[in-house]
Amino acid sequence: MSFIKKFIEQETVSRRNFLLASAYGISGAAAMRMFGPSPVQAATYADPTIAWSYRNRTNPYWNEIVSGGEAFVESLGKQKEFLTHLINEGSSEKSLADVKALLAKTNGELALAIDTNDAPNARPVVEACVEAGAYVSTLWNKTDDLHPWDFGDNYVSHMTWSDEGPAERTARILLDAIGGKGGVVHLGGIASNNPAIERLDGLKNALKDYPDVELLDAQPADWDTQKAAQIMASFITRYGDEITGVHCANDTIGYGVLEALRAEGMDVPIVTYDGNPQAVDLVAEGKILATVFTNPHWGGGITASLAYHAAVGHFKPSDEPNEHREFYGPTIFVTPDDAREFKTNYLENVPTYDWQDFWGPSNGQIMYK
Amino acid sequence: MTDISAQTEALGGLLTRDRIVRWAPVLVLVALVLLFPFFEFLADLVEGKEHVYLLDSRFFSIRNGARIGIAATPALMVAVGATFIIIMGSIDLSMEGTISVCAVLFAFAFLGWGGTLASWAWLAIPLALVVGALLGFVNGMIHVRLKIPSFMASLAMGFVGTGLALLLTGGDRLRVEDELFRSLLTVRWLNFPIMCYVALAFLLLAWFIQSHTALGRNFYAVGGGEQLAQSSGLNVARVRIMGFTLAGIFFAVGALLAVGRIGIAETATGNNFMFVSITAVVVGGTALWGGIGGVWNTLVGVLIVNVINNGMVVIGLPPYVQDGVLGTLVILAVALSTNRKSVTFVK
Amino acid sequence: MNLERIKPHFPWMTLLALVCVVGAANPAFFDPLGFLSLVTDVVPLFIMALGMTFAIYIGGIDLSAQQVANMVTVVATVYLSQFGIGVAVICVLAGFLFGAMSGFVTTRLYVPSFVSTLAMGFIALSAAKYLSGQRALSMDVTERNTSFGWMFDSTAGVPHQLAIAIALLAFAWFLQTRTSFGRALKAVGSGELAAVASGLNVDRVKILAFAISGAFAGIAGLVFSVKLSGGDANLANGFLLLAIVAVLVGGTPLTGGVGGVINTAIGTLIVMVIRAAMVYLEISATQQQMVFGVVLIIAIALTIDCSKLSGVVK
Amino acid sequence: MYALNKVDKHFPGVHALKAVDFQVGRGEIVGLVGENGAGKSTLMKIIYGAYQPDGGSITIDGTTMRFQNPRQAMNHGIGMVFQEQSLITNLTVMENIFLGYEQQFVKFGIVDWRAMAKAARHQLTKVKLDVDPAAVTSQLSFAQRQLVELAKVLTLEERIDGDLVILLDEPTSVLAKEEVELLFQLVRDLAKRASFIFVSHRIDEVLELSDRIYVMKDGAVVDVVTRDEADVDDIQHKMVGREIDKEYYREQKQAPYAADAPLIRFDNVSVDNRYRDISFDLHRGEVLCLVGTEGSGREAILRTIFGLETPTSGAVTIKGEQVTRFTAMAGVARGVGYVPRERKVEGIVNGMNVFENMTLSQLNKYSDLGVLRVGDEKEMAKDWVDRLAIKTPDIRKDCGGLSGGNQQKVVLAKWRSGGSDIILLDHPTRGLDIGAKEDVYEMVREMNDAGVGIVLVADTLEEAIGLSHTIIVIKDGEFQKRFDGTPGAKPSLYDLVHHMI
Repeated sequence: MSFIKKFIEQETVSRRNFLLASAYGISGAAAMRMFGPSPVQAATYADPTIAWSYRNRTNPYWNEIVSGGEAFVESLGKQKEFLTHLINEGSSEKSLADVKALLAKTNGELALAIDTNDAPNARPVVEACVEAGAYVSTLWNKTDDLHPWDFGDNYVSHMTWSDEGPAERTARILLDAIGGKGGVVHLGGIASNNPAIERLDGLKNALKDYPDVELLDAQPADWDTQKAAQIMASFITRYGDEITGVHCANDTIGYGVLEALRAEGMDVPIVTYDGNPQAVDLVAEGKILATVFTNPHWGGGITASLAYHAAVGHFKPSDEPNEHREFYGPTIFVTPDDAREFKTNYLENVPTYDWQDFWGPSNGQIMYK
Repeated sequence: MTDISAQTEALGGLLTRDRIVRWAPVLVLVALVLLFPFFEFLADLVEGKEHVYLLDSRFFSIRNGARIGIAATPALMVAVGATFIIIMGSIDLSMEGTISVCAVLFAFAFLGWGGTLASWAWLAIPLALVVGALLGFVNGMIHVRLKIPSFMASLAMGFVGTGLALLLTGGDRLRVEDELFRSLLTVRWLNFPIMCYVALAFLLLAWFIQSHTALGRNFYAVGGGEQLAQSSGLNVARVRIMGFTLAGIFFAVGALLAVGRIGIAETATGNNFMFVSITAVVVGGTALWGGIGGVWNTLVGVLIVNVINNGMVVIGLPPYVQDGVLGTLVILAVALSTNRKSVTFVK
Repeated sequence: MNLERIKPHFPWMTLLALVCVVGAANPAFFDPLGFLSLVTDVVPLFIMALGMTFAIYIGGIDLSAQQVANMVTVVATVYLSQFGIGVAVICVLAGFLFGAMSGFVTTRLYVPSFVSTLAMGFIALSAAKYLSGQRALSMDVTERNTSFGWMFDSTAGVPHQLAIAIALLAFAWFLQTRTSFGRALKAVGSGELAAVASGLNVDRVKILAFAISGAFAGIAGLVFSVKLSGGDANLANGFLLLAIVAVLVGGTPLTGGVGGVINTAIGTLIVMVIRAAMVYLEISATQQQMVFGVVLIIAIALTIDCSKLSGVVK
Repeated sequence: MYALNKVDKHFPGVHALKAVDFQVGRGEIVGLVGENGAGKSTLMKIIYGAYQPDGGSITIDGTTMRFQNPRQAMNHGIGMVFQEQSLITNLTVMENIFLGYEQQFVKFGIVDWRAMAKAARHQLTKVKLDVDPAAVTSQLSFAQRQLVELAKVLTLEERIDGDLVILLDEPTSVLAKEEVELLFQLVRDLAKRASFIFVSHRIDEVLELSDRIYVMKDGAVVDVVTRDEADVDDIQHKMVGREIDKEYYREQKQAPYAADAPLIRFDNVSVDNRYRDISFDLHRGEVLCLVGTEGSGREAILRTIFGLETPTSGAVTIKGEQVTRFTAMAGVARGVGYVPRERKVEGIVNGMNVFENMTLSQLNKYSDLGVLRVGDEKEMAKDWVDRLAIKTPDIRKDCGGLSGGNQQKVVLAKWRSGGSDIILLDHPTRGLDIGAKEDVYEMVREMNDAGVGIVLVADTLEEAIGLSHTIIVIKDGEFQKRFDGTPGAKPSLYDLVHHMI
């Protein structure tokens, strides 16, 4: 019976709202919204909807992000179902449309954590949230000219990872392992994705110090295991034994590369990125030389937490310094030496984070080139 | 007295137009197989390396043949399934969902029942095939009973399948590490991994169904003239549903090989199979309007697509032009293998 | 009650029913401003579906639309600073050209549109990757606002994006019903042989239909690119299947000659409502796609007018 | 043995069969004649199970039957020999013969092709056809396909223990004279085993073959005659319900054509594999009829004039200008109008309404810069609906829903309203009822009077003779003879047939 009761309650509330709206005049309401982004006096909400918008559930990375978001929601004493999920399936259009629908549904009483799927999509998402009075924190994708501090309180924060440095470091591990000579190939993500570009740049930076190593080839494998396996097979045909090391843009690509090598009975050192559990196991087994853990669990939780706490008024984003609005996330290297220890500490026993320690584990303000 | 029996059209000489068109896909394949080594040859010539054409080619080697084989087998099975549907003049776009569901359920069962082929877990393989058949059956029922054109019915079923796989896994990936199962990829006979032979066996089975069973021939009847077949007493609705069911089974085989290839079952296992398999079927010379073609055409088509994909990387084509080259070659291959005299119009 | 008479009205009745169901479950859905915003956001998808209608109306399909839109987002972003608002002309022309090429390949090389447009899409994708240097590009905000800022204003409560969509719908409707080209389209869609025997230049009509589809895909890409203030070779991913679904659900079957652009408008709204319903009805993340598929099957079963499907259902 | 008792069938708006009684005795060959639209095809469909009657009953040896589909009818020994189009051309001969009944050759799921070929050869011997059962049907001639159709139905012989009833639907339409005789001999031989129902519009053939003849008109059986008492004129009279005479073809209105005003000149024109070295002239006001059997090249000549076929040699001159570009568009622009045989597929666009169909060939004339003047279109359409007495409730009515005769009038209105003065008529009266046919003949004369030249491929030889000023007989793509068709000096049926075959 309870849902009927809930329905009746909702019905009365919305009718009241509706009557109010009509009394006020719809154009008036529209005008109010248009005056929207006033940096000084953003309204806060007692119990905003908390939502995470991400690409899909087929990649373990996003599952980790979601688990962090859910852990955060549970830390508020709510069921984890309280977290609303928006999945964009790799479509910027759906990402934006879903956010708009949720804004309309919640009437702006929303704390949104989002990866906008593609950098250009960040601006319209943020603008829509700001206009509706919702609070948004972004992760990974945004264009360089979009900054939280230009939007007052509603665009709370942006977190990303500087992948160039860590990717350079894994590259060095790889290049050292092959004795500083030979040839490496790189299998990248979707070519236009920022992380894909940075991770390749990291490899290129490292190569400058290794004149005897040649970058034989770099092709996009679109973060896809099966595609990675096929491209690696073609690489083997083309370069054969010239390949002495493989640099992968993420773990899922690494799996495909490993399988392609396995099919040939070849044993070539590889390094990956992301630190997914499966990859960490492979590192422990010595099949992958190194991966980089970006702690998506924490990232997922803290992004939602920032949006939420700003929305309920626990802190005022515009009072915070810029390094608290745009910052790098943490990176932890996983190598065969510490893989088991790492796994125990981070994956098997997920640490209980203090979701109000927003910037503790972060890595400094984002620098633009 | 006229001799009616003598009126049968003569088949003509060796190189009739019909014959050329029929063999066009094979010619394209051969041309491609000779073309890519030629680029290698040119590249080495420019660099001043010694290179005997074909003999020194890295592309034209048995090892690379095996690599193309590995890449092609799952797609081949999916395309073979789709071939039956296309011969009927319908289309099936549900493969991505079906593959994902089969792969995921297979992995769940396999891991749950022992995790190695040497235990009861082998039952997961027939289970996957049954699941594929079931999904195909539902697809066929929706198409036939609700009278929804197969394009739409199967497209929507594809969404349902992917959604179901997601619901089952919650987004997790399942690793199938059993050495015995993975011997599909790792053990080689005569330079080719076992999965190639499995695919070959199923290809022969498909050929057998196509040419030696009533059902297989009925696909051609439905594709050649549905209403005529109906009035000859053929239960067209049943043939259609059986066709989609059969396609589902082959999608399931494709799913098993895809899992065997990378050792991972996930919602994304089915990704990218739809357009590749349909393209391969058409490139092989099976007409989208039905009645013409068969599984050998599909083999050629799948090989063409995979040879192009492999060859482009091998000769070092820049990544950004690869899609365009693939598109151009596909148009070329289909244009060559279409008998313009037999087609009144194309949409 | 005559079923035959009501059948053509099923698409909008389905839409209405869906709206009522979602609204009943969550009355916030009826908020006019929220609804307006939902409709506005579906505009780029709608424009692509509008173009797709022409390809499907003649019994073909245009699978290149998404890649053409991808390419146009790049073109728009790259050339905005050089040509200002004039870049719109380039975008539409680029789309038109690609569509025309698809049409040419289909009619003159006898490659079925399913394959020809897919292949042309690959070529467009290559062009997009090449032009963008395989990076995500962003527009200069001032330039974007000078040239296209008006697109995001609204007049008397009507967002200009929506106005564009309505204008394009009106244009497409005019094209379909009031021009000799539209008449020829209908003839080609419902009886190609008779069209040939009436001396129509059927090939040209088909090429034009694909070209228009391409041009609309270009406009969709442009609007989306301006909306997102940037472009890259994957930006419009996810449009294609939804655009096709929007056309089909609206009641324009793949057999051609039936339905039309108004149906597509309804179909797009149906897609929009189903999608929004996921949010409004709080369907859990892992169930959404499956629910979408099931609702889609029901919606298609309801909207499809079997009596108009000539002969057998393939 | 087989009987229909007071069978009724209604379709929306049509009472297609009115209490039809119909009997077939064992070993009997029964003829069924009637004009198109008389209800023959509905009756046949009821017999072979494609339709179910609304009233009355079907009995076999006194037992009442009800067939839901053709397959059930087949299981009771009722088979249908369709016209040649009903074989699936991408299948082999044997597959076509056993389509839907492959199960007998299947062991453990495997089709035993050898057994099927053997069985198929057995069936083919019955019809005295010696072709490879494994040959693909598309390689067969039309006559061969017709015999394969018969062989297919004769498989019932083995399958069914009881009596067989075999329907032959216009089996002779694609056959040459000798082939027809061969077929008739076959049927007579087979009558020992099966009863036949022979449907044809060629009354002479029906008379030759049948023991009894049912004559249908307007959905009812108007007469049953035995062969002995049958008389062609009498049957024709009953079928049509009125005298067929010279007035039928409007011979009295046939005016001499303008011999000094040539519209088309064919000068040794050939199209590979279609026809060779054809020459003729068409003048204003002339009806020129091309006579020949199916596949003799008649249609290809029409299509060349219209622009759908390009000659491989020779010169085509239309209105004094030699044609170089052979496209339908160019043809229409030259004032050529084509009334195709496949009216529902090529003539009208099913799904478009009356006025849309009428202006389809002349959209430029009814548009400014591509924008249609719908008002003008409707006005023109209304005008022509009145002039040709087209029976349609509304010019917005879907053409697919009109009767055959009215569809044909719409097609004619399309060309005449566009000012075409060369009209190509390909079987213009096929499938029309008698009144509609007369309307078409009337229109032919009207067009002649207006100076229009007509090239005709007629539905029947009588029609060809009755309508033409000039008749050209073609056989196997080659010119045979030219006849003058001035009233009073018209050639006889025999003259034509002699040169046709």
